[in-house]
Amino acid sequence: MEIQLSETPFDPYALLRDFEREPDHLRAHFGAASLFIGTMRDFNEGEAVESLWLEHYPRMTEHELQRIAQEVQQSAPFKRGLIVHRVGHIVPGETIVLIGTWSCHRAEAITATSRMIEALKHRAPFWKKEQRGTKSHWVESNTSGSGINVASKPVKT
Amino acid sequence: MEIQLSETPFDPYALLRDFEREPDHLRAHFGAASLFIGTMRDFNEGEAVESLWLEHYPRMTEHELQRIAQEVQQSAPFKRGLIVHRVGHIVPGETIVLIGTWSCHRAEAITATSRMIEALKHRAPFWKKEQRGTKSHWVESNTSGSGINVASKPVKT
Amino acid sequence: MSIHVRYFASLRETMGRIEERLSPEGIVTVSDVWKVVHQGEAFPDHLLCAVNMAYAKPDSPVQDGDEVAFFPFVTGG
Amino acid sequence: MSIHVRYFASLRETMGRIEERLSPEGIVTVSDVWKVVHQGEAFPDHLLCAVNMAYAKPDSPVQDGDEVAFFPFVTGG
Repeated sequence: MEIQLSETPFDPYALLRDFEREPDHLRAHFGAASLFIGTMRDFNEGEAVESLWLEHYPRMTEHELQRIAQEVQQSAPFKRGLIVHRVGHIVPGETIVLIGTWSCHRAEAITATSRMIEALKHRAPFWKKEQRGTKSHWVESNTSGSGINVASKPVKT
Repeated sequence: MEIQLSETPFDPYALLRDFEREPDHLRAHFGAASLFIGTMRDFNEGEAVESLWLEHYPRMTEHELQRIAQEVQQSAPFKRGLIVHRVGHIVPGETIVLIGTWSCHRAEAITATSRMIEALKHRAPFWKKEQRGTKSHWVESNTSGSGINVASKPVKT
Repeated sequence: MSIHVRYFASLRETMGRIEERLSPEGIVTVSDVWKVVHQGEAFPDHLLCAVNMAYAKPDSPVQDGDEVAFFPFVTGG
Repeated sequence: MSIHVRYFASLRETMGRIEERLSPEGIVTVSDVWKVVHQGEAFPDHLLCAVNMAYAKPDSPVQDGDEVAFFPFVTGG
């Protein structure tokens, strides 16, 4: 699983094109790619959001994302995976997260990417602080996902 | 729902970037994008495949894809959608299908794209003929999806 | 007027034709169309049919001027 | 040796500190770490904890040299 944390804006499509080229033409071997891209919106809860500060727990973030990838791999054995996540100062329109998985058939890739974003939202140690006008505040919780059953308070078992 | 049938190869990432720019910056308004890309592999069932001929039913294809989009919209109300599908002569590494949906939250987009590819595989009037060595044959059925319940023989109700 | 019949993919190849136009007399359902072009045979389970570019069943009604299509299971995506 | 304690996000701000190092004496679990820095208070439900960069529970064991982190619910993605 390739994991990248980026302090600067990135173009998800340029990044995907490069990733698929290395080390070989990924999609010619694994015909199904399922991608999720989360972008900073210019509005949240009806209010203009000017910017976002994204804090994380260096090294635990990478460890936890690798653990997530390994768990997802058990139930949805994808062939190749990529997670790119922004940290630091983010403005509207910039990509926050990109998740991609590649597999031979669509079921594995679609399942893997959807479980991966769900687990990332609930477990990866990232925290968002929103700037609206002159006020800033920490986002308290993520919106719920698509009904995938994820424990609300993850624990090491 | 934007539907494109292409007789020539297309770069899914260049196409996505253009689509998101028009008429405004799509992802800045609808923060979640779920994408599926199906690519022609160089192998199928352990045998090298040289090329593919993709036949379709002009106009019914577009109608059926629009019907699929409308049905999916009922259960997963996405904001914007795109389906691009190749027809004609295709070689390994070329993109066959690109599906994208955009929404404010991830649940709608992920659900919509996964239902859309599943319905497309079972209902959109496309047929593949594979060229392996000197032999060509019509592909008889698609591999099954991720457990989504789709009638094997679709009927108009 | 007439009923426009179209064939696709492997069926088009086995039929040896892309399309044909039938006289509408005696045709009430999709099944009837199939019988006319197949010497009275019943519509088989391994094919699909459409009327005016929407999926239909063998007993779906067909009218003069309709486009009826027969084809194998689809394999796109 | 010592136990390395780290705080993140809103908790870091309310604590007024990023990290601290505790003497390991009397510390057996994550709960014990929390009590040392919070005058005996119990570990609250609205926070998460990790030991050596893996999620832990309040009763998870802590040893000398461990890194223990406290933080609010995560909001990435």
